[in-house]
Amino acid sequence: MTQLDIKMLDTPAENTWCPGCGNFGILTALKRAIIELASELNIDIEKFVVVTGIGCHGKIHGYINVNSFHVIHGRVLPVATGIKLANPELKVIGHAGDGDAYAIGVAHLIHAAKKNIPVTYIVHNNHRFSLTTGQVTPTTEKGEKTRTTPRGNPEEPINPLRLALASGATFVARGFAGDVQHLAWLIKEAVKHNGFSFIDVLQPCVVWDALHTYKFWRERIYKLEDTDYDPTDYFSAIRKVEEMGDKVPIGIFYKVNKPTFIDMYPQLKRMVPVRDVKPRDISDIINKEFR
Amino acid sequence: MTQLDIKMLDTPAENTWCPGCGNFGILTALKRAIIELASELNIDIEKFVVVTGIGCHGKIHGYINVNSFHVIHGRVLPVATGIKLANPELKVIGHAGDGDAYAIGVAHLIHAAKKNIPVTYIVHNNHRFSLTTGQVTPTTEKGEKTRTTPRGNPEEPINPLRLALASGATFVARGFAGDVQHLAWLIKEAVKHNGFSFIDVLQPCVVWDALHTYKFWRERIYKLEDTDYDPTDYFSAIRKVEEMGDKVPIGIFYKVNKPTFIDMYPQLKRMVPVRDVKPRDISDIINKEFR
Amino acid sequence: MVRNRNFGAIIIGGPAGYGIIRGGWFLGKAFSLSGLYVHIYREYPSLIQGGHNFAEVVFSPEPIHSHWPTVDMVIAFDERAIKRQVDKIEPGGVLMYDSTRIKAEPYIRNKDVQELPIPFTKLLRENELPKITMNVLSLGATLYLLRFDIELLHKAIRKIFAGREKIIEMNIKAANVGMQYAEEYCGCRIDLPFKPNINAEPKTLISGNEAISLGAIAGGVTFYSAYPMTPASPILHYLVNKQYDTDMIVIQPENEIAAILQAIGASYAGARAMTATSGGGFSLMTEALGLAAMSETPIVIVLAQRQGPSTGLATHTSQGDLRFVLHASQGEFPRFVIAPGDVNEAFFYTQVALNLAEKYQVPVILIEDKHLGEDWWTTDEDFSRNMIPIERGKLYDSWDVKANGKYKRFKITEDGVSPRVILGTKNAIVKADGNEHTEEGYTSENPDLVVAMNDKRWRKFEYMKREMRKYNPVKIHGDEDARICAIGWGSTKGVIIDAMKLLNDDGIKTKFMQVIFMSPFPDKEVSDFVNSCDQVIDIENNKTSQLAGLVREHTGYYIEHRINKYNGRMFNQLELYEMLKRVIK
Amino acid sequence: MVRNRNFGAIIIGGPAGYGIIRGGWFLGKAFSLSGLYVHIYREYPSLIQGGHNFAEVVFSPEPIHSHWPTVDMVIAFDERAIKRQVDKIEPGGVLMYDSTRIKAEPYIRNKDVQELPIPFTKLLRENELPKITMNVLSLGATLYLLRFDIELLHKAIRKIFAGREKIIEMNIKAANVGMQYAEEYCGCRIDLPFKPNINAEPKTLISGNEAISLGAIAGGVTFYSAYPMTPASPILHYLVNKQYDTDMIVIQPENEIAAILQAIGASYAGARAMTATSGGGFSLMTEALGLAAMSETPIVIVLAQRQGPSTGLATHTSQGDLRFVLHASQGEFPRFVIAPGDVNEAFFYTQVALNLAEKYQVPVILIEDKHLGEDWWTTDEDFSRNMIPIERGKLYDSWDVKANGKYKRFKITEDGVSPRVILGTKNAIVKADGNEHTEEGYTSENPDLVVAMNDKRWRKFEYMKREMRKYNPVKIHGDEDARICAIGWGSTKGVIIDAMKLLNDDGIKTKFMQVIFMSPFPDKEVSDFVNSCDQVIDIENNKTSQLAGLVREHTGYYIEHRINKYNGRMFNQLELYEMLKRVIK
Ligand SMILES: Cc1ncc(C[n+]2csc(CCOP(=O)(O)OP(=O)(O)O)c2C)c(N)n1
Ligand SMILES: Cc1ncc(C[n+]2csc(CCOP(=O)(O)OP(=O)(O)O)c2C)c(N)n1
Ligand code: SF4
Ligand code: SF4
Ligand SMILES: [Mg+2]
Ligand SMILES: [Mg+2]
Repeated sequence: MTQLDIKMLDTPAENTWCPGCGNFGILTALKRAIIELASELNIDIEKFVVVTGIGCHGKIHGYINVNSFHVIHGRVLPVATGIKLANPELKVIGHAGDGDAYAIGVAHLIHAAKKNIPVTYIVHNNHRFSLTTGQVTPTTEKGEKTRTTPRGNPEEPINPLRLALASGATFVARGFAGDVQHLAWLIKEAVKHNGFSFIDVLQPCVVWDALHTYKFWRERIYKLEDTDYDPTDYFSAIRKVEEMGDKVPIGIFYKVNKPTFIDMYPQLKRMVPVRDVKPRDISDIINKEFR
Repeated sequence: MTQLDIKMLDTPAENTWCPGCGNFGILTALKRAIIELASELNIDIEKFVVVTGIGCHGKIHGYINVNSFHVIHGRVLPVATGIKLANPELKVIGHAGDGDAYAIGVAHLIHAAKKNIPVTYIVHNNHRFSLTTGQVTPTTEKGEKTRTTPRGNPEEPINPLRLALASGATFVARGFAGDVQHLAWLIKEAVKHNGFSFIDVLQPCVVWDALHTYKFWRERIYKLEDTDYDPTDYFSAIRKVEEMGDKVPIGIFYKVNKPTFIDMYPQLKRMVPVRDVKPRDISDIINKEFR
Repeated sequence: MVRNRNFGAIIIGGPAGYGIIRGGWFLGKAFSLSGLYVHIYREYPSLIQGGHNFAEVVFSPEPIHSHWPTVDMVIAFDERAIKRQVDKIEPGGVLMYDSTRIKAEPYIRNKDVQELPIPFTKLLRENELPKITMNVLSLGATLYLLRFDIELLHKAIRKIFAGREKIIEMNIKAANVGMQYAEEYCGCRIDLPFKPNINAEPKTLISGNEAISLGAIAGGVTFYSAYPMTPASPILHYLVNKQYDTDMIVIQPENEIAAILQAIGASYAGARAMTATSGGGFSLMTEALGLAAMSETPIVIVLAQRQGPSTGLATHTSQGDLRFVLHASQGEFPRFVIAPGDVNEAFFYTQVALNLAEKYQVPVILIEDKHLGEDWWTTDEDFSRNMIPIERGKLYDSWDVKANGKYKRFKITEDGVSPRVILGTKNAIVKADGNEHTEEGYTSENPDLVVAMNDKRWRKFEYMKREMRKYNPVKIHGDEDARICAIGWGSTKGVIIDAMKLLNDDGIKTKFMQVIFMSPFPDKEVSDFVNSCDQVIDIENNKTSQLAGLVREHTGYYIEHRINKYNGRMFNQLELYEMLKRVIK
Repeated sequence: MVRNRNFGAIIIGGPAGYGIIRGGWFLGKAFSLSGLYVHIYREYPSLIQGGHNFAEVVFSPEPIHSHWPTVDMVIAFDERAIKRQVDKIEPGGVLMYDSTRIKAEPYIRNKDVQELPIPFTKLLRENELPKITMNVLSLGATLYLLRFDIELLHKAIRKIFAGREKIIEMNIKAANVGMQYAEEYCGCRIDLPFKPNINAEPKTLISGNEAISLGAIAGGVTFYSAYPMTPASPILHYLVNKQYDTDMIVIQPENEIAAILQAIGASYAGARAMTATSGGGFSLMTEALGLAAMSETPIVIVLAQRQGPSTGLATHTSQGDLRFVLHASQGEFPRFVIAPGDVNEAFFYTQVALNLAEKYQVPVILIEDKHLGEDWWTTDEDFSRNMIPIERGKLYDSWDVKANGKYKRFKITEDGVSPRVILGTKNAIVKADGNEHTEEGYTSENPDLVVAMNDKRWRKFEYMKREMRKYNPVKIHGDEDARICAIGWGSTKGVIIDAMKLLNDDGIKTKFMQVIFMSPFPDKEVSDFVNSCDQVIDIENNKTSQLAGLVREHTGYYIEHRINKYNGRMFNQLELYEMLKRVIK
């Protein structure tokens, strides 16, 4: 295998994120994670696939030189699912925005978790529809003024981790775009997890969200790994995800092993190569069933 | 007000449910609840609106003589929401199937709960797409053979109550189609609740689900009201909803009061009559903003 | 018009849950195994038990593709079946019914109908037969009435239940009980001018959905994802059972949006992917259709039409969605839309669709309907001999950078088609994008590039037109020299051909153009055809004559004469014949 | 062709986040307040900061509707702006740029360009002005170059920031600083043959989306639900702020499926409901569109087109979705599709759409695009005088059973329209259904009823056709007697009219039919028009000439000459004029 260097993952595309955007941190973490995973697991870079939604986050498609599919708003997971099932040897990493993942695409989160589809889902949670100029999203805090809540958001935000847990996700984590090293580690753990792995990433949007700055998060964040928290117990996790105030935990909230969707289907377990498209003899079927 | 009689709610439509179907119990409970609510709350029958999905459950549209809208598969909640917001004085009751509510339409459940839209959502949970001849749904048990799981369902079912709780529903209950009196009571409580009220109803399908018979449920069911269970604590509720084995609780799992979506919007609180459609003078706007 | 007596027609009707349709299919099977041509037309309401289902089995020693408004016999399992079907019995025909529970007298009073009351429930009880054999019992009696050899039915039973001896025994017993009862209690009979030959070569009896499923299997589909929706569900039901033997991945996801996007993901990864749905589901797939087009990801979508708008009539047929599938999704992109007209074409064009999707990297919509999809026909074709080679176009599983340069997913080529690689191929990073993009697959808004990429995608269309012409984009049936012409598409093919035969018996020569490719539209062929006619009659199972609109759009020719049926039911031969007679000048 | 000098054109360009578009709008505002005709054309990429935004402001004492390929001046806030825009400067024109950060020399070497370097950052610092006033500062300098009264700008500032004295002061200061700097350091000037009159009657400056929003407010919308999507979002942004004063309910739900279904629910309850989206969102609304049609629930959907397919170019214009909206959703049902061509029509037809939806109880799609929606034009019309009476059709808030019989939601009537009642009305139970249904609204599969209900719904179409003719379904512009003809629709109206003026200057007489109603299609009007021409040229901002296809479908007339632009950008006057010159025979 050729020596892997993070520079390999650079692309010629012009980066159009705002200076200071949290997406940069996520991009760096992703690149690091992929480079390290490729060498740790001894697999080719060509075996990684990134699927992205539409939004600022979705532009990550252009900024990393791995296979990737920039799909439509909210549909990262079904595409990721199709890729993974068609070729289970691929490592599939989805990137969605909070609008993408929790508004228009929330149904897929619940069902990917339920089915334990072994893909990784990284949500760039910046509390806004940012690319469309800063409208409210399901994670916008109560009271925040946004383009579409001019008098402050009257609604309570959803809690994405709670939702993922309730849907049966087997790996539930939170990362912070301002802590690249920790996030890279999380992504690696998520990709190595055999099952659906979900990371909600706190991502500062320096344009539309004046509340959730790097400073805001840095003052509140602590790491679950630094505590004696046990991420294998559902009921601990379901309590832990409620901690969202002066203290904000990041890290792995929940991680258990359960049969994945691939384990459930014999033909998937056999890892049928996707390229194996060949005509099948149907004379037997015809004779038995139709004649 | 005219004397209310449950017969008033009969319709000329031919009932095409299978003999013994659990939907009959739900229909009777709904009729009773509406009649009793109308007199208890002293409101006209015309103030009730039922919205139904597509499936066996959806036919309830034809069997009850109240306002109703038989919509498209999975879309009960957004239609119910529109009706309620347009005219908050109406009592809006949605009826969905488990396919309707938890497969194609699950996003709306999460968001109606999040927004605390004050409508009632009754899910006829028969563990199958019944009208389309018995395919697997998100609530089908692991191992059950269905039209589309010929070797047994390999997936774990979702837990609808858990999902509703995690989404922020303020009234979460389970009913049983075989206990009409209890279900009628639940529906009344749900409609009276000022907020999003959710009832998952265990509904035997006598054709496609051989496992979840009336007998099956009767042997397992007990009522939360008969215990000292406190439905106002989220963490008790989130534990209680996991009880699904030899013992199956029915009743109200969770009930709290929070501002509803209507409380959040001043123009909704003013209860603007929907019929008040009139031209608005725009000369001021034109002069101030555009000229 | 006097009925041409060279076919038999039998209706079996009763409530859902009584094996009515299954009974019709059994009968059809018995006939087709004995070399007769069979068509089974059926109607059923959207419910699970009760209501009124019926199947009309037409059978003949000559090819027959459509049903007839009147029948030789009605088998009625409940009173509603009598009420609904009794008037279809030809003078002298037979009404067989369950006399345990029904009184037929009020319905046949003063009618020239032979009555055969059979106490089904009692017979079953006496013979210790389960309720589900009631349909077979009635068929035993039927064969007696026809004076056909009961062995026809025995053979079908043995075939259908092959390997399950107990069930075979039970059903044979039921058949015999029925036959004996009829023999004993009824002097009635149905006289037909033909007899099946038990030793004849068996014919294939198949529905359009079954044919499509076989097309998918033969055509090498490796990924199938679909959400149930009548009348497309039978494909899912069929393939879900075949997935283990065929190593096909068959998934029922959370909704149609997920169904098509999973298929697109799988296709991007290198699988051969397909999905199917009906109008409501197709509506939900609309956005993803555009993604497939923009990312040039091959995909085959089967659209099984039913009567709309909206949920409409969930279990009834229609040809109302043609324009919709032609123009679904925002923006402009080339697509194939192919409308098979019978089971042979359903099988054949499914394979064609799969090849074309991959060769041109475009979405292909195979449009059928409830009638073609769920009804059955016999065919003389041996599908296993009608397989076509799999063509995956420019798809590679290795990439030589030295020889070919850096891999570019959207390389601009002369024919508009860029090379694909199986995802994971060494040295090929595949960047796909639903935004407008560069050759490499990076998002771009550069105006010249936008033009270049649109031109690239549309350049394919010229090649698609040429390719279409390899596969009979139209077929002309009937008398080549006729100047009275019909035009139609899809599942009306059979009934149009049959009605033309009736016209022919009257000495009226006609020809009929069946349009199969709807996009690219075979404008030249259609234009030549309509201009070779004195009168053109458009025949469609919809209200707005959508094909006629297409013909005008593409050829300028206005079709004045239009026959439409839009009650959710297919034309029957005689009805169409009469409608044609009224229109033909 | 020599440029007609009776207008000025100025580009302001720079990275997103610098108030570029806002700057263009300020300038346009200053001119329009002084009685000039203004059009502001803008392009911006899909990003939040950086990249290259620009606005071209054209202004004239005569009506002007479209931009020009070259300009009198470019104001560049970064180097990229110079690179992209410098070539558009007319010989002798001015390049103003931020000299603190840019060297212009390499770009204008050997060019006939007057240079005005302004050290913006330094000036701001020295004068203690915030960065957001940089655009106003540049405009102060601009007015000096034009030798226009700086008071024009002051007036605009006072108007725009009315009530916020501090901000007014600050901006006036910035304007003055800019003016003074230019006066001091630059001898350069831009000579135009006209001067605005500060005391002239101010003109309305408005975008299509703003006009639609006002149409919604004037037209009595009480429920608006939409999910953000460029270029439809500005309507949501506008109404969300106006909801409190207007008692309108304005919601941003979880997705477009919910958006339209909430609106349908509200409409069923008796509200006047509207939604808006772009292609991707419309795709998701497709299924619900059919529900509205089947349940005969009024609904207005604004579709703001952008370049597809799929996500395509999120911020660039197109006319690619016409066929899509005409045929979206399964089954067959009547709908209105209306394409306003300018801001006046955007305002007017929004009100018309709202009335028609309720009068005919059908879906109405108002189709516009990014260009019409997001660019600005002046208009002489006073919208507050152009309001039309609200017509809700057969909608009642009481029901007299004795007089009218039992309430039946889908009562079969002669005109196909059944009475509606406000939900909750005493004695009226309203049963709506997306399945086929009886007059009472109970689901039914009865074949005769299916026909009756389809006929009922389609009967409306005849009345819809008549009604459409009340509202100028087409408009003919230009020289009535001309035999060289253009045909087009939507936002190309302005540029076509302007290009015709240029042709006229060359002595070429033309006329132009603008088609406004796309469904029902004004076939007779279009047919008469094309048949009155020697040459017809179809002009569209798409690749496949969708209107030309419609014309042929509805009239048989084949339009041979087609002008298409499909790079996501609108034609400019000169470009279209030249394209026309090449085509005109
Ligand atoms: C079907 C559809 N609806 C709406 C849009 C418009 N749109 C593009 S990105 C976006 C929101 C992005 O928000 P999020 O997912 O949080 O991403 P961010 O920009 O914040 O990274 C929306 C609404 C779209 N592209 N497609
Ligand atoms: C968009 C769409 N997809 C699929 C269908 C087909 N369909 C009708 S009912 C149904 C499932 C019904 O299941 P459920 O909601 O559980 O209702 P039940 O029949 O069990 O009461 C399906 C898939 C449809 N009508 N619309
Ligand atoms: S708008 Fe926000 S999320 Fe988008 S690039 Fe800028 S900072 Fe990042
Ligand atoms: S199929 Fe099941 S759910 Fe449907 S009516 Fe019959 S018993 Fe009830
Ligand atoms: Mg976001
Ligand atoms: Mg169900």
